[in-house]
Amino acid sequence: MKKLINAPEHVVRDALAGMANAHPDLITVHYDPDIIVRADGPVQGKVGIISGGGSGHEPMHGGFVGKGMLDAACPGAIFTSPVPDQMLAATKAVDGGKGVLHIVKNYTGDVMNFEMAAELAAAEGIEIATVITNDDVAVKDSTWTAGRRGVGVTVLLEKIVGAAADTGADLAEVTRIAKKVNAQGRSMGAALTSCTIPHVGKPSFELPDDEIEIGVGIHGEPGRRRIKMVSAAEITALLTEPILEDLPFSSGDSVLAFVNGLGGTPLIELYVVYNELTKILRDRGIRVSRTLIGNYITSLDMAGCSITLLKLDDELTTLWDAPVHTPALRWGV
Amino acid sequence: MKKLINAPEHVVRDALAGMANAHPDLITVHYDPDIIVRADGPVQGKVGIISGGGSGHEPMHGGFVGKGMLDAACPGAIFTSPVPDQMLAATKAVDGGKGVLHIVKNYTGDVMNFEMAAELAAAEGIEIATVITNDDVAVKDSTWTAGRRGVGVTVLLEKIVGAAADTGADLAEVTRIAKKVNAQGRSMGAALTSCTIPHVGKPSFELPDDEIEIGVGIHGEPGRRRIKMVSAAEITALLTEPILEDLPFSSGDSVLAFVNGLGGTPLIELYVVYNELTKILRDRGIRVSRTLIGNYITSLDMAGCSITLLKLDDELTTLWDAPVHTPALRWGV
Amino acid sequence: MHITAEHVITFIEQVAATIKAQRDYLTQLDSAIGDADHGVNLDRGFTTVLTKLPGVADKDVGTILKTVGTTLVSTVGGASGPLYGTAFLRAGMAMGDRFELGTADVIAALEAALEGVQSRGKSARGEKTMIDSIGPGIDALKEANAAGEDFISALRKGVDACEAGMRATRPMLATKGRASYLGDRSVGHQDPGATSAFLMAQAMLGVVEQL
Amino acid sequence: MHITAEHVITFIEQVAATIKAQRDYLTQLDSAIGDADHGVNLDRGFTTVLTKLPGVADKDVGTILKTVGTTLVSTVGGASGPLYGTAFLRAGMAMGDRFELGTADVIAALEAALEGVQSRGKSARGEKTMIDSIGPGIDALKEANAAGEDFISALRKGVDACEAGMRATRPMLATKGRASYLGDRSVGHQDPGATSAFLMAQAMLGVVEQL
Ligand SMILES: Nc1ncnc2c1ncn2[C@@H]1O[C@H](COP(=O)(O)OP(=O)(O)O)[C@@H](O)[C@H]1O
Ligand SMILES: Nc1ncnc2c1ncn2[C@@H]1O[C@H](COP(=O)(O)OP(=O)(O)O)[C@@H](O)[C@H]1O
Ligand SMILES: [Mg+2]
Ligand SMILES: [Mg+2]
Ligand SMILES: [Mg+2]
Ligand SMILES: [Mg+2]
Repeated sequence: MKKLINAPEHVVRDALAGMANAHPDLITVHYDPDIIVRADGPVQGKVGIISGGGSGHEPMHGGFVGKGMLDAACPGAIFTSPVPDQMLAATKAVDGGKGVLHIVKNYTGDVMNFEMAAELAAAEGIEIATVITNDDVAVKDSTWTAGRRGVGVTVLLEKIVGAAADTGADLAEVTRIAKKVNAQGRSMGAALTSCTIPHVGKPSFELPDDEIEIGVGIHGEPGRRRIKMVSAAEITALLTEPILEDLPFSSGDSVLAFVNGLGGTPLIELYVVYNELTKILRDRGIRVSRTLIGNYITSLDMAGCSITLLKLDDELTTLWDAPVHTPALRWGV
Repeated sequence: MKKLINAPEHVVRDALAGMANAHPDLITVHYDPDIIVRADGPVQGKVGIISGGGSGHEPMHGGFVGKGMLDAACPGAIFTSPVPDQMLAATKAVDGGKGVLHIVKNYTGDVMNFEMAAELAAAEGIEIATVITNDDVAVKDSTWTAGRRGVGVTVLLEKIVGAAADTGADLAEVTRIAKKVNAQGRSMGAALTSCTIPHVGKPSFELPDDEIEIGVGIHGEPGRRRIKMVSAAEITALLTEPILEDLPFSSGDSVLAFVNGLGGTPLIELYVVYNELTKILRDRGIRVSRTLIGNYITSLDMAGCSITLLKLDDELTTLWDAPVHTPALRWGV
Repeated sequence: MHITAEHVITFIEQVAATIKAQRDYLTQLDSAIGDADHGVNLDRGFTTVLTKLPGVADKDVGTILKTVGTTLVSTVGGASGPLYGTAFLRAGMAMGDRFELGTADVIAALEAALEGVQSRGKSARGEKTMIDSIGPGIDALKEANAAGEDFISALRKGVDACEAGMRATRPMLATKGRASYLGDRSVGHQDPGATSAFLMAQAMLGVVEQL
Repeated sequence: MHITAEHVITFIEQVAATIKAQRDYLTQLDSAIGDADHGVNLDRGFTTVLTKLPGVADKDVGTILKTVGTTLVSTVGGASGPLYGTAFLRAGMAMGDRFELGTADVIAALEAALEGVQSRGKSARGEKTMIDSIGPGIDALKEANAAGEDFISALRKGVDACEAGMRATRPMLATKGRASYLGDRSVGHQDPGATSAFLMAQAMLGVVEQL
């Protein structure tokens, strides 16, 4: 394993310190418990928005803290849900008197840790709402399992909900919009290589030189099936078709198309995938009205990509277009 | 080799088509010869700014075409300088009557191809100035060799010079600023892995599991020396010290610190490196007043990073802060 | 047979030592069907727990176990943090301010722990989780106890059942936790949480055997 | 000995075929001290050149060579595009509207080509480039010709000198082109451009030997 790190046990703290040094105008990092909060927060009279999860998915979530997106993020150990102390501290740090929304990706650990934090925050008199993202169509959904994972939609949701909170909407309204984004978005990913977790020191799974994992998660979890390497066109189709069928998306729909790199794949390949995606969507009569292409929700050094489609309407489009100023996403300001 | 591509010979065109589909508001792609031009260009009464080089360094240069940066980019084959036809077409496409600046990275091929294009453009009556970036301190400079390579400074220069052109400055003034940026910036990179060029299909050089290349270029060229893998702190020092000594940068200087990922390295590691960089600079009394951290000038899927420091003064700071709106860099708008 | 607060501290120390020793093994199990962090997570938690033990050395069993629980909640993260944290918390709450535990107390503490895991995890037996090791273990312990066996031999049966339960997770299809994302591909791998639960049961037996 | 425009076309076709056959070898040489594209670059160029040849099949040698040159400039890119492009352009300019070439013409064309490379590349012998193969080749050809040898045997000496020059690039320290960035580490590797130049010389000999 070769990584630009000092030691596996220091990587999260070192990167947090780097972020704090790099973006003092946007964020402040607190330690013990570790949280990244908006430098100019809490914003009085605005619903606070927090999220969190294991580290290793950068820029998510810390890179999305700032104006128009998250008020705070809770970084766990690599690929490990943060602990309730972090979410409680973040909740208190961002509370502007209008309640706090917890954005939680649907993983058992994340759900339980946020749940405990919400119980503690509620006990301290802070109004909490929770939205769970579960957009990964690679996982079969059912009420008797852990359900789908939260992946790419989380990024889009954080942006849109951050904008909604900026409009002065109350907690119920912000929560409604959050649930709507989750309901209208679907994702799926493919890995060309495994990632290597620093403290493990070797790839999380072995993938032969001519095979890829379809339906991979963002934690180095193996996917649902392994296939022989195929072209970008074929991979894009394998990811897009389950997405389209699941919602379903249909002719005349307007979408935000998000091609996300998993950390080890260069941008040139993401544009190749995006090009294939536009062909598929064009054939189905689906219009791409907004795009996001790049590494936003990653899996350490994993090579591969995920595709997320979010059905847009005027409300979501306006909120997507609203100004945002964070380390990783910025426009309109 | 596993890549998200359809065929080695189609990757540049497919990615161009992807870019065209993704950013129709910002750029237009023309084929034969292949160029990426600003959607709203040419801007009359503004010096035109073009650059170009081999593909495989995305987002550079195509991702920097737009308001406040490049008016056009010429993408060559992977790691191969574009041909004069492209630079000539780009020059004509962006000519707003105030002349055109060619930003050329110092590689023999790029220099010669741009030179031929400039001769042809001049013959057609377009005023051309050329600035050559050569900021890579890993290469010994001398008048009897090809000299230093142009690397990270190119990105910063394109941004700053784009802003200068937006002020209405004439070609001589824009060229002066371009030369100043090049003169005040220095870079150096390290690779943890080789990259794999699509048409070659195997890594450009072999790097054992416990060794890294110091002073690597952005074309999969091996570096100046190979060392055993060391910590992020040590790698950062090995890259930063030659940079600091070369200009030299000294106590009291204000700099733009640019930590660049080479394509296969995740953001979390770049922040670890940035954190080490801030320690070194603090010890030397050098103040970081602006930062850029991410994948901006890459080497396909190479893992590693480069560090660029640019000495700032008020003029360059103001130009850096000016609005920019391109696929890969955006602020103030 | 009386288990004192001191024995409980020794038990926790033994668990911490076992988890550290088996850290990589647990993480390796988790890399097959999870995200390769279970051993690291628990080791981080129990290493912190060790630093908290001196502060409760003279306290009742309830306080000791609750301290372990809150420390795990605050340091482990992931799924196992809230689950084992809740388990120790609930066991501690069940033990109140006792300084010595009899067999019935130990069984009550374990039942409270299991209940805590089930309600926190919204899970039941047969879903390929730690419950599949803890549940059968408690059953066997209770059964042997009800049949009049002494505590050590009853506990041995409990630990054996834990181990059998752990092995029985191999052919299971996961429906809870991260392994559930794998669907059919979760079959054939032993659950990491069921394994760490068995290791804890073994540590308990080790302490009791020294009594 | 007379070389016709048709022979020149055959020569270009042979070069294109050789470059295609040696594409991966050239690229491999370039990966050691460059950026692994020399073979691909030239192959892209000469493949396009082949499509242009029918259009100049009945033209004079100057037109043919200039077409080759501009096509290479417009399709090869990198360092070798402008260099080989300029070489063929200058050779073509030197040949004007001739339909047949004598020995002196061939020598003049080659000298013009070399001069073109040197002025475009701002380079001289001993810098580990294609010039180290082309230069000695022309020298040997001229020397043998001045000594009264017939064209074929003079050309053979020229090609041998090209090859020797190509091999002589191995121990050289590169000071021009991409290999110069390697400093000392460029030593011990054969220059890709010197190799492609030798391949072209060999192709020329092959055509002449068929006359
Ligand atoms: N809902 C649940 N109920 C009971 N145990 C669970 C549940 N979800 C997960 N587990 C247990 O947690 C273990 C994984 O713990 P760990 O790897 O630390 O957390 P994570 O899955 O968040 O990475 C699993 O092996 C399983 O035994
Ligand atoms: N200044 C120069 N003068 C003459 N030949 C040169 C010069 N620079 C490079 N070359 C030749 O070009 C060859 C490399 O060509 P190629 O790989 O196609 O271009 P690039 O180096 O741009 O990738 C070198 O092997 C060398 O022979
Ligand atoms: Mg985990
Ligand atoms: Mg090249
Ligand atoms: Mg785990
Ligand atoms: Mg080359």
